[in-house]
Amino acid sequence: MLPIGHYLFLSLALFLLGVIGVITRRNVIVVLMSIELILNAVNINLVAFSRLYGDVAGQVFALFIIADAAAEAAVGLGIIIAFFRNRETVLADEMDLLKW
Amino acid sequence: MVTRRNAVHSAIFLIATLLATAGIFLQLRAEFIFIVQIILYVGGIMVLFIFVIMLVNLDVALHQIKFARQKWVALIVTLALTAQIGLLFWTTGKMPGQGFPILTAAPVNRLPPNAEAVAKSLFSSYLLPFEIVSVLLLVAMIGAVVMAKKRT
Amino acid sequence: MQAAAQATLDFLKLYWAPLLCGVVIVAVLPLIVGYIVLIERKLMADMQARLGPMRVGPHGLLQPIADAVKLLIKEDIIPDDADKLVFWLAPVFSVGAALLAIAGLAFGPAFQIAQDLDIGLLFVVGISALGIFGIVLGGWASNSHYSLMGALRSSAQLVSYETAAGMALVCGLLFAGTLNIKSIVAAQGTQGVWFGFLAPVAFFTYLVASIAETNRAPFDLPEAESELVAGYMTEFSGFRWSLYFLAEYTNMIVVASVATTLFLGGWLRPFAKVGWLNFLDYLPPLLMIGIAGYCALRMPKQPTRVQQVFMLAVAGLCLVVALVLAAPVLLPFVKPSLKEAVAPFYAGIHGGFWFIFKVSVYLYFFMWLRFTIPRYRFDQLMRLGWHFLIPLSIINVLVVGVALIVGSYFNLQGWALLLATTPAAILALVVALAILSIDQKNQVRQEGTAATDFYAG
Amino acid sequence: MGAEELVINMGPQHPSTHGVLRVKLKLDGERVIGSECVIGYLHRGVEKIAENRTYQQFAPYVDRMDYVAAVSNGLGYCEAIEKLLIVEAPPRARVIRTILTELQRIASHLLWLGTHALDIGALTPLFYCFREREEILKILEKYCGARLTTHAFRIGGLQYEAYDTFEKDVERFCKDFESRIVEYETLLTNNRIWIGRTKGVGVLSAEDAIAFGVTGPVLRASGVKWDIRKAMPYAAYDQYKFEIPVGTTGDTYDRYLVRMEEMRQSRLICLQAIESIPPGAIMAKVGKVLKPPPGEVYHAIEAPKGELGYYVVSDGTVQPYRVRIRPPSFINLQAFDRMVRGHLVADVVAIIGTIDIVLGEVDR
Repeated sequence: MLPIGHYLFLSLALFLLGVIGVITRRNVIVVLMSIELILNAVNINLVAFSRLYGDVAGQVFALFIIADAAAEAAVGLGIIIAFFRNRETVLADEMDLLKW
Repeated sequence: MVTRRNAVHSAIFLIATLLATAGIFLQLRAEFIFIVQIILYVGGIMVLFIFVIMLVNLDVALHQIKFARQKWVALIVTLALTAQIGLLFWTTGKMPGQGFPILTAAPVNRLPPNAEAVAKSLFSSYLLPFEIVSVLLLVAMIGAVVMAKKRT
Repeated sequence: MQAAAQATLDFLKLYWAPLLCGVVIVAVLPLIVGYIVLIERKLMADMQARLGPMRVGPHGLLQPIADAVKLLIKEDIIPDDADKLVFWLAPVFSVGAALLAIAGLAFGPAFQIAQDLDIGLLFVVGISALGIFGIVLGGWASNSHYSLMGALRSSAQLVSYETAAGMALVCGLLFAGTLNIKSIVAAQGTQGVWFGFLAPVAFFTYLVASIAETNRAPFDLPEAESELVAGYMTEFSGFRWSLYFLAEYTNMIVVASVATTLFLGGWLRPFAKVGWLNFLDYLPPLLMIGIAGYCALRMPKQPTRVQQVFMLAVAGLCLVVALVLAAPVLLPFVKPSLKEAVAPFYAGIHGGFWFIFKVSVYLYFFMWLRFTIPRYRFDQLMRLGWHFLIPLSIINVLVVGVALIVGSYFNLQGWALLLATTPAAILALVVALAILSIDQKNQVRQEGTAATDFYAG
Repeated sequence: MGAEELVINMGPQHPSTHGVLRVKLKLDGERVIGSECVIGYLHRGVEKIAENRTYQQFAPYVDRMDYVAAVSNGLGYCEAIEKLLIVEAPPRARVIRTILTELQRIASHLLWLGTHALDIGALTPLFYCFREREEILKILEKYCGARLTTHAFRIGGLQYEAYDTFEKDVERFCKDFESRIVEYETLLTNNRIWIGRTKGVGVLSAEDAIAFGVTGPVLRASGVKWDIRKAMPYAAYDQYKFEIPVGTTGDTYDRYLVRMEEMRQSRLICLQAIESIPPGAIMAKVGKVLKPPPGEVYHAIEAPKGELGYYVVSDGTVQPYRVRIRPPSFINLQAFDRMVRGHLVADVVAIIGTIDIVLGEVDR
C-alpha cells in the first residue's frame, strides 16, 4: 500500500490543474469540466483518509460531493444551453450581461 | 485536459482522469465509491457534458483563442497554493513519501462489505445530510429543466 | 529483477483462473456473437418464410466465420473530416466496456472472473453503461449529420432507460438483500422461488428497458436504417464496424445474464427445490442427444462429402456434451459412493447449462420482438420511458418494499411471499395504467394544439 | 435542441427514399421545418423518346415508368392510342386486361405495404408480401413471358391468348389471398406501435388534396370518393361490382387502410371477371402500320398510384407528334412538403412510404 502522501500529491496536482483550467479557459463548458476536476481531487483526498482511519465517513462525504457535482453540472449545463440559445456563444468573456 | 482546444477532446481526457480516479478508489477498497464514480460521474455527468458540447456547435468556439488573458493570475494562484502546501510539508518537517502513515490500517479481509458499511453510515449518522442532498438534487433538477426549456 | 519475476509468479499463482477465463472470453466471445447472429438470421428466416444463410457450410453453419473474414479484410475507411483519434478510440471504448462488464458476471457457481466482487451487479450495470461513450463519440467523430443524430438519440435513450432499468434492479435487489452475484443466486436457491415471480412488474420493466438499452428493435432508433442510414455507425466500416457489432451483441448477453441472475434464478434448475421435478435433471443430456440425433438424421441429405462430415462432427460434438452433462447425473447410480465426489461437477456443469439456456430464451425473446414489431418514433420512445416505465418502476419499488415488510411481519417465506407481492404488483400496474391514461389524455390535448399550430404555419 | 437549423440530405442514396429521390430537410433538432424534393436522377426523357418511335415501338417504354405496375402503364397507353385510332378492343381482350391490371394493382400495393412496413421498422411483412407478389408475377410470366416490364397488351387488344390454366391460377391466387391479407392485418392493423407511427402523421385534408391535384389512394384516404374506374369506366370495369374505400382523416393510417381495402376489392373484381370471360377475338382490326388521324386525345386510367393520364397528339404520321404523361407519383409527391412540416425525421420516412412513389414515374 502506498503512503498517504502520494495520494495527497496526486490530489494536489489535479486540484491545481482544475484551478488553472477554471481561471484561464474561455469556453464555459471546459470551465465547468475543470470544476469537476477540482471536486474529484477532493474526493481522492476524502477516500484516502477514510481508508487511513478505517472510517467510512470520508466515503460518505465523497458520495455527497458526487451528488453535488451532479447537481452543479445539471444546473450549469442548463444555464449554458439557455445562454447559447440567446447569444450563440459559450465563451466566458462574452457573458457580460446579467439579464437579457 | 485543460490544454485541449477541442472541448470534446477535453471531455475525453476528463473521462480518462475520472476512470483512473475510480481505479484509485478501488485500490483504496472503496468499492462503492468506485462504482458510484463510474455510474454517476462517468456514465451520467460526463454524458451530459458531451451531450451539451455536441448541442452547442463547436465550430464557433474552435477558431477562437483558447486561453483568456488571465494566465498570470492562474500562475500566481497556482504558485501560491503550491507554496502553501510546500510550507505545510516544511513545517511538519517530513518529506513526501516518508514518514506518512501507510494505508494498511485495517487488514483487507476483515473489512465489512463496503457497500453495506457505507449504507449503514449513510442512513444512520448522516441521514440528515443525505436528505438535504436529495433536496438539493431535486432543486437542481427543477432548475436545470427551467433553464434549458425553450422560451416561447 | 528476480523479485519482479517472483512477484509475477505469485500473481499468476493467485489469479491464473480469472486470467484464463478472461483470455478465453475475449478470444471466444466474437465466435459466440457470430453464432448468435447466425441463429438470429435463421430464426428470422424461419419466421419470414425463407431459408436464411445456406451456402457456407451445411445450413450456413460456417457463415459467421466467412462474415468475420470478410469484415477483417475489408478496407479500413476513415472519413477525411473525421476526428481521427476519437474515430479510432470510440469502437474500442464500446467493445472494451462491454467485455469488461462480462468480468463481473457469473455463468455458473464456478465460472466468474471477478470472484466475489462485493458490488457485483452494480459493477456489471455500471461498466456496461460506459459503452454509451463509444456510441456518442463515434457519432460525433464521424462528422456526419446522420451519425450525430444517431449519437444524440442513442445517448438520450440510454440515459432515460438506464433509470428504469436501475429501479427495476433495485426492486429485485430488495429480495436478495445483497449485490454480490453469487449471493443473489444463493438467495433464490434458499427461497426456492425466482425473484421474477415475486417481482413480475420489475422483471417486465427490466425486460423493456434492457431492450432499449441494447438498441434493439423496437427501440433501435439510433441505428434505424430506414431513417438515419445506420445512425452512429454510418461512417464506420470493416473492422471498426464489427467492433460496434460485437459490443452490441455482447451487451445483449450482459443484460440477458443480469436478468437471468436476478429474476430467473441464475444457474438454478427450474423449481430446484421441488422433489418430484427432479427428472428435469435428465433434460439437458436428452436435449443434446436430441440435437445430435437430428444432425445425424440430416447428414445424408447434405449435398457434398465435406458437408456430410461436418454435420457428423457437429452431431459428435453434441454427443460429447451430452455425455459430459449426463455423467454427473448417472454416475451415482453406478457407484453410490461417488455421489459426494461428483456433486461440485454436477453443480458446475448443469448450472452452466441452465444459465446459458435461460440467457438463450431471453435472447430469443429479443429476436422475436425484432421480427414482429415496427419501430417506435423518438418522441414516443421518450414518452414511454419517462411517462410510463420510470413512474411504474419507482412505484413498484415502493410497493414491493411495503410487501416485503408485510411479508416479514407475517413471516412469509418462499412461494408464500407471493401472497404479499402479487397484490403489490397489481397495485403498481393499476397506478401505472392510471398514469398512462392520464398521459394519453394530455397527449390528445397536446396533439390538438399541435395540429392547429401546424395549420397556422 | 440546438439553436440553429440543421440541413440534412436524405438521398439520393438512402435506404428509404424508394429509389433516387433526394430530400433536403431543414430540421430544428429532429423536427422538420421545411423540405425540398430534388428529382431528376432517373430522368430518361420518355416523352421525347415517344416522338421518335412509332406508336407500337413506344409501347414497351411506358413499362419503364412505374416499373412495379407495368401492366397498368401499358393499359393506359394502349387505350389512349385506341381512342386516337377510334377502335375498341374486343370484349374478351378487355376482360383479360382488367384481370391482369387488377392483379398488378394487388402486386403494386403489396410492394408498397412491404416496403412501407419495413421503413417503419416491421421487418416481416415485407417477406410475406413478396411471397404473394411472387404468385402474381408467376401468372404474369406465364401469360406474357415477363415478370416486371411485361408489355402485356397491344394497341387494339392482346397479343397472347390467355393460357390454359389462367382462370384456375387466378382463382387459386384469389382464394389464398383472402387469408393472407388477414395475416398482414393481424401483424399491423391493431398494433399499437404501428398505429402510433401512422395515426395523425402526414395529414392531408380533402381541400388540400384536391388543390394539390393528388389522386389515387392518397386522395381517397382524405375522404374524396374519386376513382376513375367508377367515374369514367374503361376496360371492363363497368361490368363489375366493387366499392371505393375512402378514409376520413387523410393520415398515414387511413392511407394504409384504404390500400388494404383496395386489395380486397381488386381481389373481388378478379373473382367476378374470371367467372365469365367472354369468348371471341382478342385483337381488333388495326393495321400493321398505325396512322391515326390528326388530333389529340387525353385518356386516364386509375393506376395503383392514382390517375395515370396520357395526352397524345397525332399529326397523321406513324409517330406521335407529342406524348405527355401525367404520372400519379409526380403529382402526389407535390403534397410531400405540406405533409411533413412539423413532423419528426422518422415521420418523413413514413410519409415518403405512404405516398407510394416510384421514381421511374416521377422522373420519367
